[in-house]
Amino acid sequence: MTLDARILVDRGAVTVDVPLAVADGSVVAVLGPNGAGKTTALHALAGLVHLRDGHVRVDGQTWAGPGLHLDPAQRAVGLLAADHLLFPHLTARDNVAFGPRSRGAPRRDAAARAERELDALGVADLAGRRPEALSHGQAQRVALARALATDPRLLLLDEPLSALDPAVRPHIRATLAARLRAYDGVTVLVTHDPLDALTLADHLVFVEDGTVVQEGTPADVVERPRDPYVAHVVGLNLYPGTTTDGETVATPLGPVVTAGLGHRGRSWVAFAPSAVALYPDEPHGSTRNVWRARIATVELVGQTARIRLLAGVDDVPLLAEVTAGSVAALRLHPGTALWAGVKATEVSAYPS
Amino acid sequence: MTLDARILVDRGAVTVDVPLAVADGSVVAVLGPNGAGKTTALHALAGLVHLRDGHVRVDGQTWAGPGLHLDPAQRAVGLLAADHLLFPHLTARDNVAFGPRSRGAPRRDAAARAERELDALGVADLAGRRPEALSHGQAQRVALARALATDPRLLLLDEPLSALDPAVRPHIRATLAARLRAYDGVTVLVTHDPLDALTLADHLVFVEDGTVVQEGTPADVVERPRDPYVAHVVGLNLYPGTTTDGETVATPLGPVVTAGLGHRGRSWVAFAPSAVALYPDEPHGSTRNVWRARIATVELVGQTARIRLLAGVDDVPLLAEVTAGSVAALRLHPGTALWAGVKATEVSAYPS
Amino acid sequence: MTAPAPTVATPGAARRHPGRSRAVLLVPAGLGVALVVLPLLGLLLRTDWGSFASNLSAPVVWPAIRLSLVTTLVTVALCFVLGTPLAWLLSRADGRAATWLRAVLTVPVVLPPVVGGVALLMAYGRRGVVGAPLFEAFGLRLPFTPTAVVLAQVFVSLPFFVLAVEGAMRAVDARYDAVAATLGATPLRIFVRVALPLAAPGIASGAALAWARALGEFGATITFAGNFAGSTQTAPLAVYVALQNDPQAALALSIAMLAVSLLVLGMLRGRWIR
Amino acid sequence: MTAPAPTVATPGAARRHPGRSRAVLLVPAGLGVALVVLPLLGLLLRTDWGSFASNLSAPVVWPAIRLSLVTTLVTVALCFVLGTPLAWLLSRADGRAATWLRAVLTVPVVLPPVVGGVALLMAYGRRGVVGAPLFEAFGLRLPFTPTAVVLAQVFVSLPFFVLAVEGAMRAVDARYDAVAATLGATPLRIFVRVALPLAAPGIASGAALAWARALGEFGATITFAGNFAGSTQTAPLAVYVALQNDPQAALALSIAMLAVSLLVLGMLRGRWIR
Amino acid sequence: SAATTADTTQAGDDPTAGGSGTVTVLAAASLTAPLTALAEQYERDHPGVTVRLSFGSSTTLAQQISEGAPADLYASAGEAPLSLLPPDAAGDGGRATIARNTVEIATPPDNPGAVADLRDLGDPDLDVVLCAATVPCGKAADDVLRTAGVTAHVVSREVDVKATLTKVVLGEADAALVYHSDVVAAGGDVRGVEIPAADNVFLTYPLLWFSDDPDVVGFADLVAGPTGTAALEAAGFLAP
Ligand SMILES: Nc1ncnc2c1ncn2[C@@H]1O[C@H](COP(=O)(O)OP(=O)(O)OP(=O)(O)O)[C@@H](O)[C@H]1O
Ligand SMILES: Nc1ncnc2c1ncn2[C@@H]1O[C@H](COP(=O)(O)OP(=O)(O)OP(=O)(O)O)[C@@H](O)[C@H]1O
Ligand SMILES: [Mg+2]
Ligand SMILES: [Mg+2]
Repeated sequence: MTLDARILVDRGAVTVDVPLAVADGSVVAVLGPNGAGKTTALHALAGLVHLRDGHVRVDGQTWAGPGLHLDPAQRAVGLLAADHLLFPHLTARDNVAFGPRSRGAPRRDAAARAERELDALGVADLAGRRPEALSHGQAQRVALARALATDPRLLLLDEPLSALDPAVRPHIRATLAARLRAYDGVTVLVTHDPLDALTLADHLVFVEDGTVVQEGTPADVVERPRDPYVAHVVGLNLYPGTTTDGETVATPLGPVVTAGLGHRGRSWVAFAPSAVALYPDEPHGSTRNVWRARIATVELVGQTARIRLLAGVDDVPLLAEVTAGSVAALRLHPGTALWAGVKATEVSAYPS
Repeated sequence: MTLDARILVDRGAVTVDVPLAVADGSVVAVLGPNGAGKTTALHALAGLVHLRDGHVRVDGQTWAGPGLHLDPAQRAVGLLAADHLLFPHLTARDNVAFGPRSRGAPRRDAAARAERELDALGVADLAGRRPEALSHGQAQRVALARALATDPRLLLLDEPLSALDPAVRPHIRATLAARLRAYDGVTVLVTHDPLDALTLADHLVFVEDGTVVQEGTPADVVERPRDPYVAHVVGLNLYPGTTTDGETVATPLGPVVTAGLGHRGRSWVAFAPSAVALYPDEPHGSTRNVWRARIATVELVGQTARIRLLAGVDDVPLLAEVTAGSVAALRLHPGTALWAGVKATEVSAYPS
Repeated sequence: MTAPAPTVATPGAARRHPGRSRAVLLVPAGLGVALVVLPLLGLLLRTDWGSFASNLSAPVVWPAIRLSLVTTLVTVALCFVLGTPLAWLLSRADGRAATWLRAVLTVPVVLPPVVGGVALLMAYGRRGVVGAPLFEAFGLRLPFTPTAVVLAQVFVSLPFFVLAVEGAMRAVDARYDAVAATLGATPLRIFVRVALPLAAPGIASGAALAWARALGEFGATITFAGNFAGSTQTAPLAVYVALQNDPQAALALSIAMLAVSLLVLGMLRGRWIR
Repeated sequence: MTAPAPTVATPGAARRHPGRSRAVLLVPAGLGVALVVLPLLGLLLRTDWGSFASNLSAPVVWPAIRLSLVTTLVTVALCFVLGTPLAWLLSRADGRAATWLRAVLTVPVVLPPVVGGVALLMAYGRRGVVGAPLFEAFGLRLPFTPTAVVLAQVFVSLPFFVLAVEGAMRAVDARYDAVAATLGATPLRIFVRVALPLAAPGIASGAALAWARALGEFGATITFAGNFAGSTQTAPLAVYVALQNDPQAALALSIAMLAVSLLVLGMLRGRWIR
Repeated sequence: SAATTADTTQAGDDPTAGGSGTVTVLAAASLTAPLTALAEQYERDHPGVTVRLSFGSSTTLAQQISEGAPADLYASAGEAPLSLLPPDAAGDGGRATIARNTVEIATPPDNPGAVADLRDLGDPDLDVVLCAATVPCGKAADDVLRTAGVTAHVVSREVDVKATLTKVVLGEADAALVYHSDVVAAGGDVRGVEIPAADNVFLTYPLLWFSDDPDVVGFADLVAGPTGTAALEAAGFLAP
């Protein structure tokens, strides 16, 4: 079971042009900024949106192509829409059983299946409720159960976990991961949460302004982002630049000394926020990359602090991560001027 | 401008009972698991849900109380509902201008105000679009602009940033923080994201099953969680226990040696996941707290890995955070048996 | 991104005139109600209540009311069976054909009922377009039978039913159809399990409207079905006959009809139709 | 939480009979259309097209059609002004009072048209409940004037308009009202800026229905407004009068009416009403 | 029973059936009271025979017959509607004139306009309603007024007699020209002002039957005979 698609849809100012090729049992995560065209792509796969051009082929069978457009009912997809769209007149159980019933399952089997799906997502006790009596996160879980209950050949999930509370989210994510691993269909997952993408997907596709800016395995993407948005999502500082000696790369931040990259010309430079050290005065040590910087914002997240800096002569954004303790010790607050340093060994560089 | 409320509403199985007292210019964040009653509380403040008992008083003026219920229109609230509910027949600009117009602003002023609000949230270029032509995240930003445009005395935000992409989210959060700081009304914010809560709020209220389980300043809550859900959200390991000597606390995990707490009896024990060290073999060093553990899941988030363990004799959940490098080095994967240790100096304990 | 300068808040502005604002709506609404209710009141005031009971005990009264109830019930059932699928297909169609079909369906409403009766005779009469072949093949004759009463009532009520229900179905979010389709539901299943229940209040309203229209139907019935006591004389026809020589009896019968319909609509609406 | 055992997938099951399933809907829908269209066809087939033009050129024809168009237009406008607020208030009311008000509003639909006219006379006639004081105070008399025609048409059409629009407004998500209210909108503003635009398609349908009903109105008009060529003789009255001695002329006039209404509805529906 | 209808297999309830013992009569609405009484009498005298009556506008009834309505007898108000019948309608039957009617002025019981004779109808302060010129009572009214040389102050030309009478009953009009039988049927609701025979015109009521079935002929004979005439006279009609 494979998916081979090229989705070409016009959406006002944006033209969505996303090719997707996914093998049996794989999970593709589609990520990107708001308005990039993720939902549009998903709906085009489901048949809710017509293609201007391109095609959708599943298992060699064409669902959409020049002059051809199968209706959603003819596609055997399971769709979890971003606004969950539970049937308001059916209970949670009947909502989940709707798919199996539609595909011919006897009433009792469908109800049993629904109970199991709801139970797996921790909402078995809500089976008898109508959607109006569900909270946001409860409704999202019921909708996820409904999408999973059809055993579709193509499972489409649009931000399936966005309304879940942080405590239940890891459980649901783990359950979903187990389900998707056991499942031989193709899953396309749209999400804003890198953790969802990295945990659930075999392959990441980053879409910006309707076009794919980077794709690859999670490991590859995390290690070598090639786009500022991707770097942001995986939590790295990323700068484009050029190198003439294979060691120092000229970037907007200034020259960055790297661990060496055996390549000349246009390159990317990346390093983790936690590799950035902050000094109240100019340091004179082994750290080879040091820039003047000014604090823009300070965010405390539990026990660590994320410091957004404007660094270098051109006030280039730079993210640093330090312990909550150092915030107090160094008296870090917006406006503070200081020095930021990164050891050359912490900097990775690769051709662009 | 102060808010003094006690919200008592029956919701099927759950009875929501939340007291709220907020001073001028403050921001309260309401957090809690799915179905805890957060949205219910917000809607009760807005007047969309009737109180069974309790009261809502703003600036000494009673909006709801025994035998009294002001309609939403009479309350001067600004509400951003979780499903944004933009008027489908109005453009983004007209949606935002609706509030000012309703409160008597001339057409041009209202339109100018709308443009400014949209611009501040980075969606000025979508001003002429209808909601149906907006993506999920775009619609949420327009809805936020609409709620802000009325200068309400009581601003109610239900998961205002949940659909935003991770790149734009810090900007919007910072913009919102600046707005709320400059604003002399009361803001009540419902969110699942601890970062939103910690960045935007002066006061946190944790609700579970309709009742408040902990409240306090962000610093207080982060430092001394008193509830497993709160600990989870702020990213700490938390165990209840009792101490007889003021140093060692008997917890479900086993006895935990602490830095000392000058208190006898029931206590909480907390430590950060990053304080947990993992050893393939039983360590014999200065670390005083060491437990047998088994890996349940491994989550890679950018450059760090979150390891969920089942530790101690009773398989108590324990969260550890290590670098991505150590995952490979120690060959950590689900099922691996190992040892987890925490230094006594890293453990904080406090009376419950 | 620049933070907008906070403008002057106008707290309490909303509370300016909620009362006066509501009055602006209440006045025309009240006028509308008065316009409809006053004539009904006039009817009640001018009725000779002394002879009311005796007027109602005339031998033609009960058969007429019974016939009216039976035929209108069948009519509503037929409207539901034929009209709901039609309304659904129309509500999901967008082409020019659908537009004109909608217009054609509205036309029987425009037709003066007597002309409607003539048209029915021309279609289903013994010499009619459909009636003639039917008669020759099966000896089946429709006019002047209770079946003809039902046919006349369906002809005048179906348009109201279809248009009301189509409106309700168009108001049902089409994304529910789409979701049901992705879950594998066939069009029939979507219709039965999604469109019907979601449009139920609209269907109930449409049925109430169609029932009321059928109950009051006069012109097409007397022309197409005749006016035979016991078999085609419905309540409005009985009113017409009574009007010929005893207007008070006609009023009494009309008021009985109104009372019956008010009770039926009030009770049903209270329970199911809202 | 236990992972549910995957059951056997039935891929393609959805594709089993989409065609047959659609047919199940198409058959009754087609029957419904046929039921309405066949009589209209019968009418066309039996019309004497040879004398059609000369029948239409009779001197009463144009004044009647003009009067019909003018009065029905005024009627629709009145229905909108009086009926929309009423429909909105009803759609947002839930008490028993609203239930019974809805039922009372349905009653004029049940009233046989002639009785409706009598009721109107009893309310607005020279000796009517409202008409007598009006006549004595201002010498104002409604019957036999075009105003009476409009009044009769509003009386019979308003219920259809209100019930159709109420259905459409009830389908508008009440949470939009609530959002507008939290933004400080008064009830009047919510009605004008939220309820009206969101219910616009329903209002347009209701207006089409009310217009058609007013255009075909016969019984109440003849009884209440009389039948005076040029001032109260509307097209249906002209048809009825013609029917008495020249059925072909009556058919010609009816067909002209149908054509006009079909055109108006078809064009308007195509553009605004959908 | 009706021999004009082809099948005789149906019986009982169905008025369309030509089954034994059923006589189907289509009659002008103004004949409702006398014909109902006569039908009851005939049924009483001929046990097993059912007389089915359908009252309506004479023209509508004629149209129904021409569209194949199952009728054994047809009683019309005036001769005009007969032209709408198909030429072969009479079949094996026959025809008779059963009654006449004469025009009369109707006023509200208190006669607010103090109408005493035809000439008062020209008073512009009086509101007069007449039947439409195309229906028999309208034609008759026009003839009467023309003969008398009066131009009445007419505010409406109603489509039938009942609508005309309603206007007077409810006090909307001060006077109307209707048939004598209508004034009689309205009882105390209106007052009749007679018109001298010299100025007056007469409307005849023909009865047609379409078969030679004994019951059909029998009922026709009853209506056209002395019993019928008496019943019709009691209802305000004149003998033929
Ligand atoms: N009906 C429409 N007409 C015109 N433009 C549209 C329409 N629907 C969506 N768009 C635009 O198309 C783009 C893609 O929208 P889409 O919903 O696919 O974004 P997305 O990637 O899912 O974003 P989000 O993360 O905010 O959900 C957006 O810029 C949106 O404004
Ligand atoms: N109309 C209703 N009838 C019965 N129960 C209801 C109703 N609405 C909500 N509930 C229940 O009330 C509880 C509180 O719901 P609420 O929407 O306030 O939760 P929440 O804290 O906002 O959750 P979430 O984070 O998922 O949005 C939930 O358990 C929900 O199932
Ligand atoms: Mg989206
Ligand atoms: Mg909520």
